[in-house]
Amino acid sequence: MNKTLEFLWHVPFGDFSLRLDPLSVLFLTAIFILVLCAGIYGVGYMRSYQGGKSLGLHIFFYILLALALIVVVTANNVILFLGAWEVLAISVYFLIVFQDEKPSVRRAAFLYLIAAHCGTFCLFLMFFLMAHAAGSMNFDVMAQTNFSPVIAGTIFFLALLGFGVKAGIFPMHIWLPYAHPAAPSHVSALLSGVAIKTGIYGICRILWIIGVLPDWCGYVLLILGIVSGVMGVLYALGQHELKKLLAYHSIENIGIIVLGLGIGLLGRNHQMPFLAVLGFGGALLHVFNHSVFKGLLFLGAGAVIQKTHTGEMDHLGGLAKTMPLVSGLFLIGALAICGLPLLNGFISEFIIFFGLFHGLLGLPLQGAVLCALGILSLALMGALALACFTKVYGTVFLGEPRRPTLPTEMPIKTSPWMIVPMVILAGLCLWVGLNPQPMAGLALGGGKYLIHAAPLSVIDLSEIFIPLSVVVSCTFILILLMAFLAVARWALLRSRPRPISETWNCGFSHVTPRFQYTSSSFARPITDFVKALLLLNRHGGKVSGEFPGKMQISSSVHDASEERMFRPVFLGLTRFSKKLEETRIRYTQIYLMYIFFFLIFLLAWKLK
Amino acid sequence: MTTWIDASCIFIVFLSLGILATYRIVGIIKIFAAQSFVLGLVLIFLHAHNLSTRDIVISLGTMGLKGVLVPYILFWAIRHVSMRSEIKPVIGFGTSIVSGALLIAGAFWISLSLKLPGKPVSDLILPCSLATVLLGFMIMVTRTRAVTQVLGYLIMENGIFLFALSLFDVMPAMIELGILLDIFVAVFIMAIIVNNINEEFEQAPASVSRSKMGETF
Amino acid sequence: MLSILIMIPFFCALCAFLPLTKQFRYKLFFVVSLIHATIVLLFWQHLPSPEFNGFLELDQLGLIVLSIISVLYLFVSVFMAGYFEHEQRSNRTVTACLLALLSTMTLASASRHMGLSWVAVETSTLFSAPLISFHRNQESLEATWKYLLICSVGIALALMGTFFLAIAAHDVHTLLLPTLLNNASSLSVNWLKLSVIFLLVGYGCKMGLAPTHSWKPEAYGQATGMVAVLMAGAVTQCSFLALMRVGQICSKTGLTDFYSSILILTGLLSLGVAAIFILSERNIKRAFAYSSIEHMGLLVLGLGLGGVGVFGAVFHMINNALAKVIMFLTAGSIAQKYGSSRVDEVRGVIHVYPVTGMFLIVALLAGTGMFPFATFHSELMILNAAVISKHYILCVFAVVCLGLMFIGMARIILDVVFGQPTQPVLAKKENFFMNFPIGIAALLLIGLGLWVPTFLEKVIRHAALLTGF
Amino acid sequence: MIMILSILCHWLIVLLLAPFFIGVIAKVKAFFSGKVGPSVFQPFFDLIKLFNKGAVYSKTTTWIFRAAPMVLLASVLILSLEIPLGVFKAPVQFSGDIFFLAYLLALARFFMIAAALDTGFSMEGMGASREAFFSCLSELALFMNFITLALLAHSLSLSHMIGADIPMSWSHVGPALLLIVASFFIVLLTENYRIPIDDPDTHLELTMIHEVMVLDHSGVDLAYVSYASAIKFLIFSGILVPIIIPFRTGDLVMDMLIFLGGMLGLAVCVGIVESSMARLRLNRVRNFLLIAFALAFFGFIVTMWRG
Repeated sequence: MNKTLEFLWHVPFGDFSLRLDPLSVLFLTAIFILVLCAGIYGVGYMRSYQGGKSLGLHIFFYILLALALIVVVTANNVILFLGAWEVLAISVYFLIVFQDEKPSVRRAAFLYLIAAHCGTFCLFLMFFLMAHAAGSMNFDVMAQTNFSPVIAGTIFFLALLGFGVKAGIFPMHIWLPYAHPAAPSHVSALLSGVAIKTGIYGICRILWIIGVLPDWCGYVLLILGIVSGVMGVLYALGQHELKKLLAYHSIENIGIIVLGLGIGLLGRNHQMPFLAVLGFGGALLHVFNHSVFKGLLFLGAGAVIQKTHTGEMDHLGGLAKTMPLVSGLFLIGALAICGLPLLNGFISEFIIFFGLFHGLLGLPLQGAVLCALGILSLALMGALALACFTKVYGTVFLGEPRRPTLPTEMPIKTSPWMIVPMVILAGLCLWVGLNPQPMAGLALGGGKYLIHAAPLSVIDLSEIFIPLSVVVSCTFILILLMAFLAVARWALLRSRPRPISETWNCGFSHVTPRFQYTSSSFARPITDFVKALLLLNRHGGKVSGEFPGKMQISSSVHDASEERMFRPVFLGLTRFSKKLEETRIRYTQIYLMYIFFFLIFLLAWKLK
Repeated sequence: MTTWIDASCIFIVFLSLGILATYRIVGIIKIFAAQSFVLGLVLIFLHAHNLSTRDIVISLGTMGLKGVLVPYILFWAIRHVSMRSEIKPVIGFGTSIVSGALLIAGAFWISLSLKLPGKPVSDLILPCSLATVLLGFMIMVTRTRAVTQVLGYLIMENGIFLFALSLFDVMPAMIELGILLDIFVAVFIMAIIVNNINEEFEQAPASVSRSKMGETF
Repeated sequence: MLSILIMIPFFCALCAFLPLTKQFRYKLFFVVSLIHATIVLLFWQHLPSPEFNGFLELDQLGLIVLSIISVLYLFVSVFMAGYFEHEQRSNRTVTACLLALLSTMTLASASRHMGLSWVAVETSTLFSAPLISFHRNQESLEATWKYLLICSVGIALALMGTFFLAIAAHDVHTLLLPTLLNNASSLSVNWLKLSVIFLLVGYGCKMGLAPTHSWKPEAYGQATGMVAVLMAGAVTQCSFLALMRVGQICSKTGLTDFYSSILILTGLLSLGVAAIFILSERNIKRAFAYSSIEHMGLLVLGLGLGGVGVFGAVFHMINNALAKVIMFLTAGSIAQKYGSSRVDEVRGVIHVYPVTGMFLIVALLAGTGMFPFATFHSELMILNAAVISKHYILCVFAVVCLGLMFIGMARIILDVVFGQPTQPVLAKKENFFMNFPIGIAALLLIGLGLWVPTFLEKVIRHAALLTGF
Repeated sequence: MIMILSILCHWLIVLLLAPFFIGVIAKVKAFFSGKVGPSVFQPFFDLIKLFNKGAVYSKTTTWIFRAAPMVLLASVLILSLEIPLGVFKAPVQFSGDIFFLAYLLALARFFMIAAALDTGFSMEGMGASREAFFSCLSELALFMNFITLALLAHSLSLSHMIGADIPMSWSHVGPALLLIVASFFIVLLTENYRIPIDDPDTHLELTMIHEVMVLDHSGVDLAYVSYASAIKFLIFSGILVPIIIPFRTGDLVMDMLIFLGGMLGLAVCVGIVESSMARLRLNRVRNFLLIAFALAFFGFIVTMWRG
């Protein structure tokens, strides 16, 4: 499947050439699904803003974003790609800044814009390097070129910087946790579901163009994947805000995807095509899966926030009773993101696990050790994600409402415009989870495409498809068994008394909903365990005296990469600039002195 | 004639150096006037063998404009604007004279590798004009008052004019360019004076922002 | 034809000094701009014949600069209609100086004589100075003074350079460019080198290249939007044209490496200085001035890198001019509406003036080279030239500077555009005449970014080839 | 058809054997504290009793609370299909079934934690929180062990990993296997909430993990949960015993007896540990689990070194 579409386009180096190959098809699938679902959802979601704000601009940029996304993943020309890439960045900016009266929204959008644009500059360098080596600005011509290892390594490094910022790979992710909560929910869904995936697409495209990359690239990808996966989920655990938490989970999932790409690259370098296909295919499948379930989760979060007007988890609770449909759909998303069987997340994680174990058994020592680390971190990510989503689901939907202000009438009506897309996405989660063959086939096909396998070369994929089919049949047995147990339970309880009462409260009296474990206290054992990494801050809460009065405790988690890397650098630069500015204002002579010295310098430099 | 030209050139540089050592604005203006007179003389010396009317006009024009008119305007300005005549250079007098000497040495050093085409009347014109330009520039850099900066610029401009004189027979159009620069300078001075008068009027509120705006005036 | 083109604005400038009504002066200005533009349009059909023994002749480079000037005047003349609706002050000095400036800039772009070019640039400095002090307050006079001080030093240096060039061209006995180029081998290399250094520093002062840039933020910060547009988009380009002329001579005499190394150094310095200073800037106009310094740096960099870079630089001249129209006209209209252009006093523009707010964002995107705007392509080409000529570290440095620049610009502009609106001084309505030229400029810039017409590309290519880099 | 039969048979054995070992542990504990203790079949009686009872539900809870025990029991039953029981081969074995095992456990855990939070009381939340934390650490150790075993057996299927290659591995990398056994034993104790991690018999809700989570379950639901716990113990010992006792005589009856003996021995061991140790302080538990991980990691290094 390689179709190229050419139009006349007259700009320097530009060439309006679109290309459809397995890689772009996979991303396009995700884009189409999510753009449509989020769009439909937006109709219902934005209704609450109607009248106060003009929605025309929002709709315009939404459509622009959709177009840009499509062009980005199909562009075959550097200029076209970069152009679409910029348009993508700008339109996302405008979508995020929708509620610009809030300073936090403005700040988030600003951060996003800067990150996106600075990343793009790295891409400029990278593409020019490639174009210079290949002598063409078209991707398919570049792919025919043999790059020298140094050039290939440099390109790869720049790609990691440029695309990594967009994708939100760990140290470059700082814009992501701010941008997602700031945007309207359907935009966050789109942002997390497909916009950040364009970064992954970019890395994939580079992997495809540069057929031979040095070995260290694979290791770097693996390490980055591990770090951003684990750090992402740890930071997610420390969050109180629903959408911010989901945003950090995007970082985690990007980590998983990068992990898969790393395995694929190692496999390709060590002539292990099966391993390579597993890695790339798993990563690509996870791209699709993540966009589906993360989209679902963000839409669900949006439905909650629309009705309760807060995303603060410790203020919510008991919504499963008032919003049963939304809570059920959210549960599906939560199960999927934890990679639990029945749902799509498991399939892609299974393939990546499979690849990691293959790498462990087949790769040379350092590769094997990294694979082992990868397995461990993936397992850890799974367990932590589980902790995190039980926390989310438990505090938001289960238990009792923590604030009396929460709506209590039963059930809250959610607009069908919002429910239908969520149902579609949840259905897709289940479909891929219970019938993985079509999507996995597509993704593994993409993986094959990435290793430049000749179309007829035989890579026996049954080794992965057979376990998958067994998994699926086991899942069906599981469902049957659950049904059987449910029937048995019903039969046993049918004739017995089933009184309804209070929860057993261990003999306490005057139990109020505020007794409930909050999300922060739920996560506390883990966040305490890694508090050095999370820069955990806790204020108050020290009880003293026999009759302690009212106490307050608050805790917050700070992003290490933001606090320790970017902020100091930027602050330093600003301070430096301020200092220069002051001296400049004070003395006019300095103006002249600059010219004088410059002249003298040029004379001394050039005339001797 | 060459001796006279050489002597004038040296004198011009010496006067520029003298400005570096002067700290009263009145003194600087006087030195500048003297320098401009010498400059007018150089033109006559250069063409002593066949003096044309044009040469005399330009020479007298230079003397009149720079030697009389500009100093007069400046004196007028100082009197009317009551400019503080004490000036405080950025670097001390000793240092500025030493660096001035160094600049002169540099100008001669640069001139070593540059040979004027044709048969130059005097080989001192090029280094001396360069030195004057650099010294003028240095005065601009080291002095803090607007008037002294203008004077520095005028000195620099004198150096350029001296250089243009040496090109007189090579490329006659050059001298016209030099004169254009003179006109430019005249407008420039006018602007400063307007500026200064304006500042006098707005003295009171401006004192607040003084520290912010720098110490130009 | 060329001399007529120079004389018309000059005489009209004299006319403008007569006691006339505001309306009449404005109409005069508009008509002159229109006539100028029409004649320049005719030049695109076929270039005019040389005049005054070849002192005036238009080649492709000159044509591009001339067209830029002409288009900018057209924009400004429309904008002016809106601007003076709200302005009490007389437009006598402004109109006269602007017209005189048009005349001198036309001369600068059509001159084929290095001495004449210098004269043109010098007089343009003279005529632009009163424009800066339009507001007649302490700050604007101070800015004018700084502008005059630095530019006059630059002009003196450029004159020195011209003298040195004359000495180098001793055997040719003229400063006419074609003759110089044809007899390049007889030029004295040592003198030429000296001349190039002085010319670069001299014209660089006028163009606002670091480290001679320091007048820019002051002057642009105080000048009205229209004047800033013409200074940043047209006056600077005249100096750049002179630098390209020097480049032509250098390439013929084998001084390409010598010249380009200086250009690259200056370009990088400009980028770096602009990037550092903009970070602590809180005034839109001054921020745009830093952006102008950055773009000048890019132009010089493109010229110094050669090859694609020159094409990019010439293309960037056009784009930069259009971008400056958007930037400074918008800034001007905001400064008039709010009586300030400081971030602390102007906020939430988009809620009060939606169109102006959008234009500010467009200014940000255009000024920093985002995609649908043609600045994107030209910046890209200049960076590409750096990679092609294997200046990798340079390229990384440039990219870092562009990134910082973007941060600085975005911070100021987005702060102004969004947020809780502050109360404007003037009435709460948009002015069509002020918005119209900005909109057209934005559309033109987007149009160029999406489609570069073949005829334009041909001319740019030809012009780039002329420099020989 | 044969497949279905073998699955059903496997389930039958599992369902019959599982509560028995729990009874054995209780008996051993009683013995060490100088009592006679209940019969080893007591867990069966308890289960029957629970099955015949009605259930009390809190008005706070939702369907999650009711579904959790079913998910738990169904999951462990599916899991048990992957475990070979002596001569009875595992009916479900495929490349990569270890992940399926781990993730099914996670699925059950998800629902149990959600059910605990569903009750809306702090005690359950406390238990759920601890469960989430400790399972992270034990999962790490578990996977580390799996990695080493997979390296040794060159296979991703559990049945292979603890199957034929083990005797050879003992001779080849004996120390590593020893470390694995130690580490896995700790994982077993954790996953089954045994002393020193958790005390199933304590009466102080503040200190409990698993028991406090199921505090509100009653009747059939509690029966499901208890049965699932018993099966989980069987599963883990079913993995550990073939590693400890790798002998195969070839004789079916003999092998089966050896296996059962091993299982019994393991249950006795757990009983002894429970009687001789006190429950660890909660903040020590994580160190204990980290020790398990360190042991497993050490085993991995030794294996890599030899391999």
